[in-house]
Amino acid sequence: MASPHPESPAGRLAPPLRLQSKPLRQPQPEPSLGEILRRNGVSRRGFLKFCAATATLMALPPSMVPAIAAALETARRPSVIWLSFQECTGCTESLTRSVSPTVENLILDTISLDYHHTLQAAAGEAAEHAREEAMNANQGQYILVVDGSLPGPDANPGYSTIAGISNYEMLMDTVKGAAAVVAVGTCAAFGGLPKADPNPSGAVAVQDLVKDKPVINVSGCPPLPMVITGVLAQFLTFGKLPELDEYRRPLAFFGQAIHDRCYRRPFYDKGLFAESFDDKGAKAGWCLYRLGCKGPMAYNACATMKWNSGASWPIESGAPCLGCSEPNFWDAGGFYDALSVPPGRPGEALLTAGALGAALGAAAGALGRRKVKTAGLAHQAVTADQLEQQL
Amino acid sequence: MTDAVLSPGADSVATGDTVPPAAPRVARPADQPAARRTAQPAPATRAGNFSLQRGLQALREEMDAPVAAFFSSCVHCGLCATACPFFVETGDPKYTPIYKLEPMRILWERELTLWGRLKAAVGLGKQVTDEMLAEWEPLLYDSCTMCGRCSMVCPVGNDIQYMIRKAREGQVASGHAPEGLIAASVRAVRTGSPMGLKWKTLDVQIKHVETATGLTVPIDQQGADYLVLLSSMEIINFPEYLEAITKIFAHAGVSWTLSEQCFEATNAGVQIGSKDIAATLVQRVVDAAERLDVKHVISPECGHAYTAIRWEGPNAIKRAYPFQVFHIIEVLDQLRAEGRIKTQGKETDRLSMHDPCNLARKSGVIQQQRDLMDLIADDFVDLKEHGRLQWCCGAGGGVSSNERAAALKMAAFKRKKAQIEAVEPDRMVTMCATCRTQLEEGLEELTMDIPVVGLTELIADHLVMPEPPPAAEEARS
Amino acid sequence: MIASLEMTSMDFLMWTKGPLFQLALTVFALGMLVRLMEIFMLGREHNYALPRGSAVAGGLRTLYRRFYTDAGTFKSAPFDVVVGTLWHIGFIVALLLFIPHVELIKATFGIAWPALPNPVVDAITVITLLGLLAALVHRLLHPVKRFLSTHEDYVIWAVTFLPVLTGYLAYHRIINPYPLALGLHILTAEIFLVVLPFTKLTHIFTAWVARYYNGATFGRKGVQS
Amino acid sequence: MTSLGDIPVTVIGPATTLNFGNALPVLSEVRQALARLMETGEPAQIDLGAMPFGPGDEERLMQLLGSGEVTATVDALGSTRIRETAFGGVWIVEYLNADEQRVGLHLEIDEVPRMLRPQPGDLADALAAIDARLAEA
Repeated sequence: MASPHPESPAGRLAPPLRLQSKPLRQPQPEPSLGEILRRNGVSRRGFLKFCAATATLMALPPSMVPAIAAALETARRPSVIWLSFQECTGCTESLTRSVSPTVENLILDTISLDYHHTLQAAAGEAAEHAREEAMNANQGQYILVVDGSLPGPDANPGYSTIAGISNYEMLMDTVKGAAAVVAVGTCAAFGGLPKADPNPSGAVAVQDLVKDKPVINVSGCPPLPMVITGVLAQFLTFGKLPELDEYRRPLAFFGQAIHDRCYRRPFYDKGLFAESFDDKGAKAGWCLYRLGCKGPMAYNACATMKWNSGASWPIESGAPCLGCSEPNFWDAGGFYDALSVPPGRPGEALLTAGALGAALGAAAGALGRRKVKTAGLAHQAVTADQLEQQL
Repeated sequence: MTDAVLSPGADSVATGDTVPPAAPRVARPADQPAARRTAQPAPATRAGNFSLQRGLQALREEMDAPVAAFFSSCVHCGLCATACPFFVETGDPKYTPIYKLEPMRILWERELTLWGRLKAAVGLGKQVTDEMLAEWEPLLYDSCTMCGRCSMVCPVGNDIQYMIRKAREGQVASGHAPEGLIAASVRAVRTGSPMGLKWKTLDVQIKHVETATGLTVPIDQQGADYLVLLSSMEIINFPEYLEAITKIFAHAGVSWTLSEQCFEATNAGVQIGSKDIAATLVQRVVDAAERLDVKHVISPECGHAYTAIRWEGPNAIKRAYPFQVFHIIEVLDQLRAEGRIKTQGKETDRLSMHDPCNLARKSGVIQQQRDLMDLIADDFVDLKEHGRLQWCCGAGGGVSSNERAAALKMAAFKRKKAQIEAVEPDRMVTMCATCRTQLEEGLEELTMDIPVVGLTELIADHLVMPEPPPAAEEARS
Repeated sequence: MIASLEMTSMDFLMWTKGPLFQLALTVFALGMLVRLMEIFMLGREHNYALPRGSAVAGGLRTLYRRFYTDAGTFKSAPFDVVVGTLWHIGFIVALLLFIPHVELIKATFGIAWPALPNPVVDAITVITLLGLLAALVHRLLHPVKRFLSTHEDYVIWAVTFLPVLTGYLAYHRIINPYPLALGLHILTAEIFLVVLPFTKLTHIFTAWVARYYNGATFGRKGVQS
Repeated sequence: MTSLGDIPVTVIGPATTLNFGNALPVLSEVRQALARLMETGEPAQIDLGAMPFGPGDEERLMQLLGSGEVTATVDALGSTRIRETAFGGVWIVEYLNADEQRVGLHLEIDEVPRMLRPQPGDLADALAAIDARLAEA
């Protein structure tokens, strides 16, 4: 089957990686996105606007809007199954945290969210039934979204079950027919809080278990809602996996460090730092590095996309970035310790080792001194007679 | 392990025996002879019972906290080379001062650092061999006057000359000291003078001085304030000195004496690097001073004699003196300050001065000679680098007694010559017989017509002499 | 088995910041204290000679007096003096007055001091890097230095150069991702710490001891060394 | 609770007077885009949502851009407000959703903003519609 949408400029921008299965289109009746919108009375200008917003959503430059429009015109709605495991629902909250319908919602309306046990009305066996139905109806086509980590195959499955099914079993069962897996949130992507030391539930990340399907990590605790929908929009629009970083995160959103896009960066460069949360520097909006900002090592889109419909974001609110989009961020040292500060108490190690070294050195030094003294005691005086024998 | 390492036998691990990596960590004494035969062509013990073993033992004795700190700190920056006349004038990197201590450093690292001991335990790390000590002999003796200039410029603060002095102990004990210095040491112990000079010779000079001055040279005066020592080189080359101090002390009314028992101030033991020989020679001075019950001992115009008696002597005999030691220049300056020296007239030619290393840098006598010059010189100009940073004449530290070093000695002198040329003096003044001899010989060899004079004589030349000197009259009767 | 075996840059950073840093500090403290104790335990013989000046005062003065180079030495080795001083100061300034380092020291030792603005440290770092490169070239070309130099001299050059270089690269975010850059910087600093007690890098600490002894010996004789 | 606005929160401190220095670089980007438009006729869009603006930066930029003669509103899928800046050819395009919340803020450097032009297909549709109207008449 030929590629259903022509090679667009977006195709050049998008990565070579493609879904292993057939593109996210179904051979028959499903109407295309353009048709759906037009049926809903959306004009061409409205569609253009939708595309412009989608470009923003996908962190693509506005010049990509025509390409997006061309792609969306023919795109068809994919089926999405959403599994929630050891999570706090924060990711779902983030996704739905819109005061009123937005373009994100439009995207969500466009996808067919067939199973999301937090959002759906059905419960128990009926819900599971819905999942199985969706799986059967879209074998090899659906996108599996996971939020939350899950107890690994060797861990006690009792830590997290749904309808008596262990998370592990449900994931492995559902992933079989999926076209791709989107791990939403740091828990699903990297294990997150459940996996933090000492990891009582034996939590693992989705990518630790799913090896034969493409996995996209949308990390963050929670991720930006626009990033979640942006990744789905990318699927929807281009039918391709986005280009990923070493943690399988879409580069479009995770390609730059918070530090590199932070509006307070000029203060870092000038060496102007807030040193407490209420000092002069804090009030003047100076850099929060010394208050523990992990911006330099955190890769996320908060600095540009911001939160709460663009109202603000942590650093703008005066809080240092926690680096929540990074693996193991819970164990990466104190949230309010500067990035250069190591976890643990190295000072104690230093003191202990120093004391030990002093003792060892004293012993070694005593040996050396004894050697010198012994040599002194064994001293054979040099005499003129002895010297004369050399002449 | 402690005992094994400390026993003389086990020490052979670090004595140049090549221990094969597979061999047990501690070589048993029984294993040694065979090992030594194969690894060491040099005889285990040479004449006088000197051996590598004994040399290393002597080096071990010399290890102390400063040595360890110095070796720990050297970063091979090579700045000490720029301070050394032997390197500067030859350009040969092997004359870099710190390099002259390599055997000592190897021994220190191997035996007195945990890291070195661990390396030695697994058969790694260098060892000091007899060949090495033989190879280093010229570096430690011929190309070093222990002038201490390197100790002044080392950025990490290494006192290199302090260690050279120590390293020479190992050379002597291993039988790797220069013949000239051995001979001088033997003569000094046997005859009381490194040049084999006897009291007889001095007595002739004393008579000569008395005739020339009409003054008496006091000998063995019990209870005199000052015991005056001389150096053989002065007695032979510069008899003017004795005449000069006889005049000056008479002029200033100083109570002084010579000792027939001990007139020699120099100490070949310090130069060759044997604290035993040094102690023997110092003890003679101390005995003479104590017998005559003097309050002070005056070291003559000789640099090393002063450091030997003033600084090293008490440590060689392991006790403080009941008297104080001064260099003649210190005494003269003291007299000047007290107004006891009256001079008339001034030298009008351009005079410059060579500070002996031992007097200036190594003993802190720097301003005194300049104050004295003010007294008698109109046109005095200092060499550019003088005092604590002066350049050595190239003959000290035993180099002048070491015939083998003659060529190097002259090479090193070129630095001094360049310094002198820069200020173009008519005459040079100094206050050390060795320096003076070197300056005279060097300037003559380089065909520079610049006479060298001793400061004491120069002062004596300008004394306002009362006629007749009452002190001398009394002494004569 | 489940956790991916390949190390991500974040794992690398956490490894270098955590266990490896502890290890490096331990080896450093242990090794350095051994070295210092070995020195001090050897002691000095009692000096019977009547002093002319104060040994203690002389020793203390030499601690700082050796920072000044006499005119003659400067004239014969201007490169050593200028470049050596420059990169030493640069290294120390970057080490002690860069804000992230001050924060690290504060967290480790509980003491802190004012830091320099980042651009200043940045410029100083560039000077330090250039100085170190020049020092290496000089070591390779200068007859005395080349003659004296052992493998160890080149090893400690590299061990000193790398933390400065990786620090510069990390600050300018030239290596990506950042956790890798920072991890590399920390790793090279740890190598520096571990190597320090076993090489002549000990001079960082022992030079003060050496200067004191030198100054004390001369000071006792009334000479300012 | 009826809306967020009912929560009695007051902002203390003149946050908007802060200047984080991000406005001028954008203006210089606009300048380059305008020059390109003149030379090659190539339009440009700048997504201000992708700018790392601090509080006050946007206001500062708007101040710098000023306002021109033209304002327009497009009513499609919520309204879109288009405003000419003091610089001809430089347009501020603010996309709002049905609840008047901003979903995007672009600068367009073009003779006429894209949203104001008839879209591809619109002319054909219009022609057909007029034809139909004529046929009816």
